[in-house]
Amino acid sequence: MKTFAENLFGEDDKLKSSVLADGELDTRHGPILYMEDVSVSFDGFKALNKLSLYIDAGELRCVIGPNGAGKTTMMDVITGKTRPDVGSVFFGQTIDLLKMDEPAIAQVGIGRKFQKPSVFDALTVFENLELALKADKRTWQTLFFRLSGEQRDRIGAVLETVGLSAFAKERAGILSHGQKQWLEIGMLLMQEPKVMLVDEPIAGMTHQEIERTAELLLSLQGERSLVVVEHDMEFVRSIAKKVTVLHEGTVLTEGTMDEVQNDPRVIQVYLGG
Amino acid sequence: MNIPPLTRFHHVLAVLMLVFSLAAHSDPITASQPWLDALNSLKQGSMPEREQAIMQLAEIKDAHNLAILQALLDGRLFTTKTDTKLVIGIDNHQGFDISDAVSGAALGAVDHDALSKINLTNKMRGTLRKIIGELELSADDPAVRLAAVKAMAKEADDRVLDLLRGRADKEADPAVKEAIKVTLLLQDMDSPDKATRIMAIEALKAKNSQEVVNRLNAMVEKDESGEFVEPDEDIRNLAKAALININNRLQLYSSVETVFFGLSLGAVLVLSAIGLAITFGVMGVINMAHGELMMLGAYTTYVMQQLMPNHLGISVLLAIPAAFVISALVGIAIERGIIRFLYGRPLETLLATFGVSLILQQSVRSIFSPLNRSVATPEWMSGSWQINDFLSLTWNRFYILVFCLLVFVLLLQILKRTRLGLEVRAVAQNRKMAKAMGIPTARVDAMTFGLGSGIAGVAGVALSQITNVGPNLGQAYIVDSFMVVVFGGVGNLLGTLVAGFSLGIANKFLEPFAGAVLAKILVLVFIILFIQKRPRGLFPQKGRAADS
Amino acid sequence: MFNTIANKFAKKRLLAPIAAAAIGFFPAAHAEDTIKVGVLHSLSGTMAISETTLKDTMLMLIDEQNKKGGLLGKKLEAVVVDPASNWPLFAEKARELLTKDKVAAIFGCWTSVSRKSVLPVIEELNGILFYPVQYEGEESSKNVFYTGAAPNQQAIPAVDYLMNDLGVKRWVLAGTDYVYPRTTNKILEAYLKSKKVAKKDIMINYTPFGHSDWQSIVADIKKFGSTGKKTAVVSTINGDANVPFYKELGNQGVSAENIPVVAFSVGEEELSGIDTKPLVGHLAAWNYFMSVDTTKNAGFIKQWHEYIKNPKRVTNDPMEAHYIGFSMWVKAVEKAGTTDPDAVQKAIIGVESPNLTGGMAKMLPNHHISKPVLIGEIQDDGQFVTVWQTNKLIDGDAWSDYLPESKPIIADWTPPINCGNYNTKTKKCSGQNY
Amino acid sequence: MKLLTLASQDKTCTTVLMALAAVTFIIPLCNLLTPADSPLHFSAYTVSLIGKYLTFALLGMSLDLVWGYCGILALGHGAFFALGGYAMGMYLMRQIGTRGVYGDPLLPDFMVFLNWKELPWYWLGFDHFGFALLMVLLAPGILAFVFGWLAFRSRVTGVYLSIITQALTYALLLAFFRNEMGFGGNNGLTDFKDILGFNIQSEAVRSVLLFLSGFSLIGAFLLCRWIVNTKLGRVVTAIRDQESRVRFLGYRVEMFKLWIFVFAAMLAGVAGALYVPQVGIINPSEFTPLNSLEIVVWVAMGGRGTLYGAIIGAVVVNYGKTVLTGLMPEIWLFTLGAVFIVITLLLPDGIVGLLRRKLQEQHA
Repeated sequence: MKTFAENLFGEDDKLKSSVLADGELDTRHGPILYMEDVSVSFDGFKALNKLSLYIDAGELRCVIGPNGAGKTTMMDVITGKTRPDVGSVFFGQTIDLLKMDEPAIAQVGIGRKFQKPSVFDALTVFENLELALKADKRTWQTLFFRLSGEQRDRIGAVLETVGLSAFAKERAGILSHGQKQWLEIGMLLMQEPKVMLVDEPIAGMTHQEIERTAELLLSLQGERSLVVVEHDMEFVRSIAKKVTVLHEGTVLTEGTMDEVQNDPRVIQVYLGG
Repeated sequence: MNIPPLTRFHHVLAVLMLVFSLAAHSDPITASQPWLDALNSLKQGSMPEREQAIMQLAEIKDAHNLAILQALLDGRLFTTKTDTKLVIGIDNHQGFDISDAVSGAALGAVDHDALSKINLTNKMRGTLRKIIGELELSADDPAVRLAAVKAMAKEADDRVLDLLRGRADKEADPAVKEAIKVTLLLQDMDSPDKATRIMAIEALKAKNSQEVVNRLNAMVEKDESGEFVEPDEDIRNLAKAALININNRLQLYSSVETVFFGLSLGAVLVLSAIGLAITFGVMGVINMAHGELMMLGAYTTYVMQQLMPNHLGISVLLAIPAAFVISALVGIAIERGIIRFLYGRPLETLLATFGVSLILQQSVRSIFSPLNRSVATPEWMSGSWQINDFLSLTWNRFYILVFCLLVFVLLLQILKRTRLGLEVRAVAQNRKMAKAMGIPTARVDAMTFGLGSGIAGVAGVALSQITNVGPNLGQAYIVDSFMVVVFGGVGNLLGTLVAGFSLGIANKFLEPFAGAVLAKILVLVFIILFIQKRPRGLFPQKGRAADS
Repeated sequence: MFNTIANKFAKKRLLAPIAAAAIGFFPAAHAEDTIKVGVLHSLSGTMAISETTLKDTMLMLIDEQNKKGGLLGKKLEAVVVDPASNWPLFAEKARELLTKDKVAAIFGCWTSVSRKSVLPVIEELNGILFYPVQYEGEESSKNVFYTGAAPNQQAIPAVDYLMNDLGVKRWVLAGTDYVYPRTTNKILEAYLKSKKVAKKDIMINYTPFGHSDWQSIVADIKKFGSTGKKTAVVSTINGDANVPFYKELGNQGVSAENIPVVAFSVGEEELSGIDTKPLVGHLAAWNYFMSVDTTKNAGFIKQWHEYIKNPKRVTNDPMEAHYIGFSMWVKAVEKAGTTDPDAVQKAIIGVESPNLTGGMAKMLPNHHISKPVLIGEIQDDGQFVTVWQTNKLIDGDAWSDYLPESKPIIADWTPPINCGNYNTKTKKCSGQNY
Repeated sequence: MKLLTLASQDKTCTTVLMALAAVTFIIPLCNLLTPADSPLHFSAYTVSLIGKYLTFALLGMSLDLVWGYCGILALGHGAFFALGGYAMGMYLMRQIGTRGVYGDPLLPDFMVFLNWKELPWYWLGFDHFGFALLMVLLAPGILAFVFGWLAFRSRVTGVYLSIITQALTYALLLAFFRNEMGFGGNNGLTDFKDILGFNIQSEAVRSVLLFLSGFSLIGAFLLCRWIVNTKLGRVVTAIRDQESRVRFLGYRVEMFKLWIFVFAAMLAGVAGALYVPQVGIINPSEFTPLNSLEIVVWVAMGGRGTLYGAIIGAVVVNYGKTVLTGLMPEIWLFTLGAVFIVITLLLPDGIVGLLRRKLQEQHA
């Protein structure tokens, strides 16, 4: 039965082989994620224009930029949602992300939190996390999946971390905007990704929650790499070591928060643009 | 040729006299007894007797012949039910203005019921056409003369040929002249003189005439014993060459014809889909009642014709705005009554409009009966535009094609140039924003749905000219309509146009090889596969909005 | 506590209609003072177009019979149901009529597939079905009486007429792709070949139901008919496809004088939905025309117009078939003195009833009837003028003699054969459900 | 036991299950144990009618799985039902043997009639019941697999998907109409004699078929119920609500859709296979797009995304049809149409939604 099923739905063999063929994640020679000369255009509009970006292992990087600078498109390219016209995107040294689709990219270890909190309203908070849990995600395996005690504990721990233990059995649909943000962060944690792409994590959060988010993100760096896109400069300042400024689809400047804030070009873009 | 000159002379004389007697219409006539007898058996006899009577009439020269025979052919020759008098009637819409067939005296107006028509069979009609053709060979109208020549050419015996030869010299109209020439040349192909035959074949090679093809084909055929029908090899080779020449042209014409067929099928598809492209494509309403809105348009045409039975052409033209208004009103009623409660729940609109379609169908069945209704085709839309023997384009299809393009252009202009169009597009793209900007979205929704429905009604008028007007009309087109809209790309009018025409042409090019059913299956499979390649149709909506 | 209450509540709510439904399924106690007659014609869906009229005809006939004092001293009661052009629903409704309503006979069906669907039910429950439409033959059931034409009562005489009287040499057999046209064309092909018509002079074309775009096919017919030899189209095109077909013929200039079309499925009622001007002169073969001038027919038409309250409504062949079928059934019931199916089935064989067009139709042992064959030309008023007719009645033949596999088969429901599918060579009765 | 507790989470659901079980066991038992004139005896009409409703309920439920849970509005679901039906019909045809009209031992009547000399390859094997059963699952399954594989992989969604499923069933309709296809053309397959050696018209076989239909329905219901409560079920629900998000969690959305689509198609095939021997005919009209649309209506009417809602919807609509076509043959379409409109406007969650609301009121 199993072999038949695997033949029938043996899609993940392909996926695995694409990972294996390129070897395990190899970060010995530099960044864990890099984009080089990536361009994307929609109907003639250049969303990304020869964008190059290098994220080191364990780094927490903040990306800022005015609306339309290409932040979301950049994430779309990394996660496989959008195919660039030209350029290359690698995970480690050997894994070519452009050859993979969204699930494959998610499975090799790149997680993403969306700008608009996107959790599954019809499922409970617990089930949301369970879905995100790192596990064999093929169909038959999913059908016969049973939570081990260890996994259950892990979900419990994450529930604790994101402060939603009390809501575990509630439908996610009833959560407030901020709680949904937390849930999504929780889901991101469940995936145990090596790189986390976090798009506007604190929108709709109270001051207290923002602080906790900052703590959480800071605690994750080192073990994982994080790319945080955020508008709130205060928040960025509170977490960022290195900031990248995007403008018109390309990197305007990079540096510490102070450096960036004093860069006349950045001021021009933010105030004069 | 090999006919005794005397006989020929007699024939000519007979016809000439007929013609003369026609000219001398006002002369007092003394009706001869055989003529009256003939009329009598025309009136009362059985079918074979009637046939004989017609032949007799043709031989007897009487000034009233043409009028009587023409009336007979047109179905205007009656007997009165009261006194079984033979009369010619002219329809005055309430009844008939009748005149005595024998004396020509006007007898006033009578009811439809007061007369019984003298019926004909095909055979008699053929005979009549030929006789009248001979009589009309010298008519004033070139079109009548052309028809006369064609009718005569079908059974071209020597008498006819002589008549035609006589006419050829006098004829001024080029088309009539050409027709006579071809008929005579065809005759020359059987000439005992080889040179004449060769000349005839050479001359006919350039003519687009089916008759020529048939004759040439007959020349190169073998008979049952395997011998060539045509013993002369030179002639045979010449005929073969001529056939190749003609067949090349034939092929060209036949592709032109197929393209036209495809375009006209496409036009029907586009017309039936274009309203849906608005209600479904622009508004997102899965409108299962779309077919029934077309049906309403078709029934409107029927009602208009019932209201003004004497002005067929005008009634069809008037039916266009009428159908638009009626279908639009029904559409607005559906939108206001049902659909407006369902925005944001597109699948539920499917369900509700399905219910509406059932109700509309059954209403029509209750009001108009389940039978099909007869919608007449006006004169200017019937028949075909005969370009030559090999190529003719039917007028109704031609007009529908033009009509389809007109509707499309008009619609595009409405959406592009008018305030309503602007609002429609605004609401389609971002309802909330449009509302915030003060656009009365509720009114725009109603108007948009009304517009789409109205166009469906207009499409119904066109459909009434080519297919059944009955309660099932809508269902016959609904699936195709959705296919076209989806194939073209939802929300894109141009896509609908291109999709309709390309599916139409593809279907017509497949049909000769695959047959009608398989062609349709292949087109459907093609659509399925195409959607795999382009999951949002030919002309997908672009940008971020399309993703959500 | 709450659970049980809610549970009970839900059960009551849900079970009530189910229980009601279950009760509804049991045959209601019905009064024995009426004889019920089932009318099984589609009143909605695609076939409503043709079948609704037949329902009205049956109601009229039953009404008329009741005015005459009913049957066996009881009133007749029509039970009308709507099988909605849905073939399995036909079977379900037939079962409903026979078991729930206990009808004495069913008059119904139009398409072959609906008859095929009903057949097992009628045979199982030993009912009686009168089937009023011309059909492909190759069937004779103990429980079905075929009052429409078999192929030898329509197709073959029509072809004879075209061949002998019009001198047709080339033949287009055009039909909708289902069993009636297939069978008819097969029989005709065999018949034409037996008359020495070459294969290249026969063109066969099938189209799907409701085919609406006839441009290419009519163009092909035109080409096929332009070789100089007299060509005719034998059309078994069904229902809705006819209007666009004839419109296209008219527009492409195919007139009845050049290429006549003889149709087996186009009658007065179909013509009432077509603009007939371009059709004048095309032919149809039937066993009845409204225009036939007999006193019986005039009476029938008058009765119909009074009943339907519309003097413009036409009558047609299947209506006559029901008229004959119904009067035969009435006679058979009177003869048998009971509505018991076995008795009626036995009594009806040999019963005669007048045709509306003259002569006496007779129920034959093969459950088909004898009929005259008329060929008419379409006139611009939507009526037919009879141009030819058989000089005597023709007996319906269930199994065509022109099909090799059914040539040896006959149907005879009288002893000693008592079989609808009896092979005269092997002397065996096959394909029966008893 | 676990299954039953799952099912008992919802009172309406329990009621439906009980009613189903009652129908499935009581009617056949009554009919087998009591004589024909007993008041406890159900008529053949009732039995075949209920049997038919049960197969429709199974069909509706299978659609609810793809539409209600996975969000794929398939407008061609009837095609799978019809294929299952044809597979069973082909077996029943082969069982006729020499008892056909022309008495050919091998060829069904319509093939003899079309002058076919030998059985087409795709008819081989259908004389074995087991093979036919396999095909009942495989024919719809493979079609669903191929179609779904193409469509889901290319991420055809929403109305585009709905319309091409409609195109699929429409194409099949036209294909099966063709006599050359070898499936009996317009008349389809009919005149069945027996099944596994038992007379198909006998009362016992009818009762057994009804029992099997009910049993399959209950079994399928519990199975579906289990599936939607597994993690796979939750992934599928998640796909319905936010397809792209599921991808970023590392699930191959197209595979999950395909899995559920194929499974539902097979269930529909089983429904078709049970339907055919009970109504005695299978013909291409089962492929008409309108039929598939009607299935959607059942599900919507019952309440989608609940499984038992589909069962209620299928039974209610079809029972309504049975009653109305007999009671008011001339105007029943008005009633049916009006009901659809009223249901959509006033009961967006279908009958189940209404029942739930009532229950909640009780609770309060």
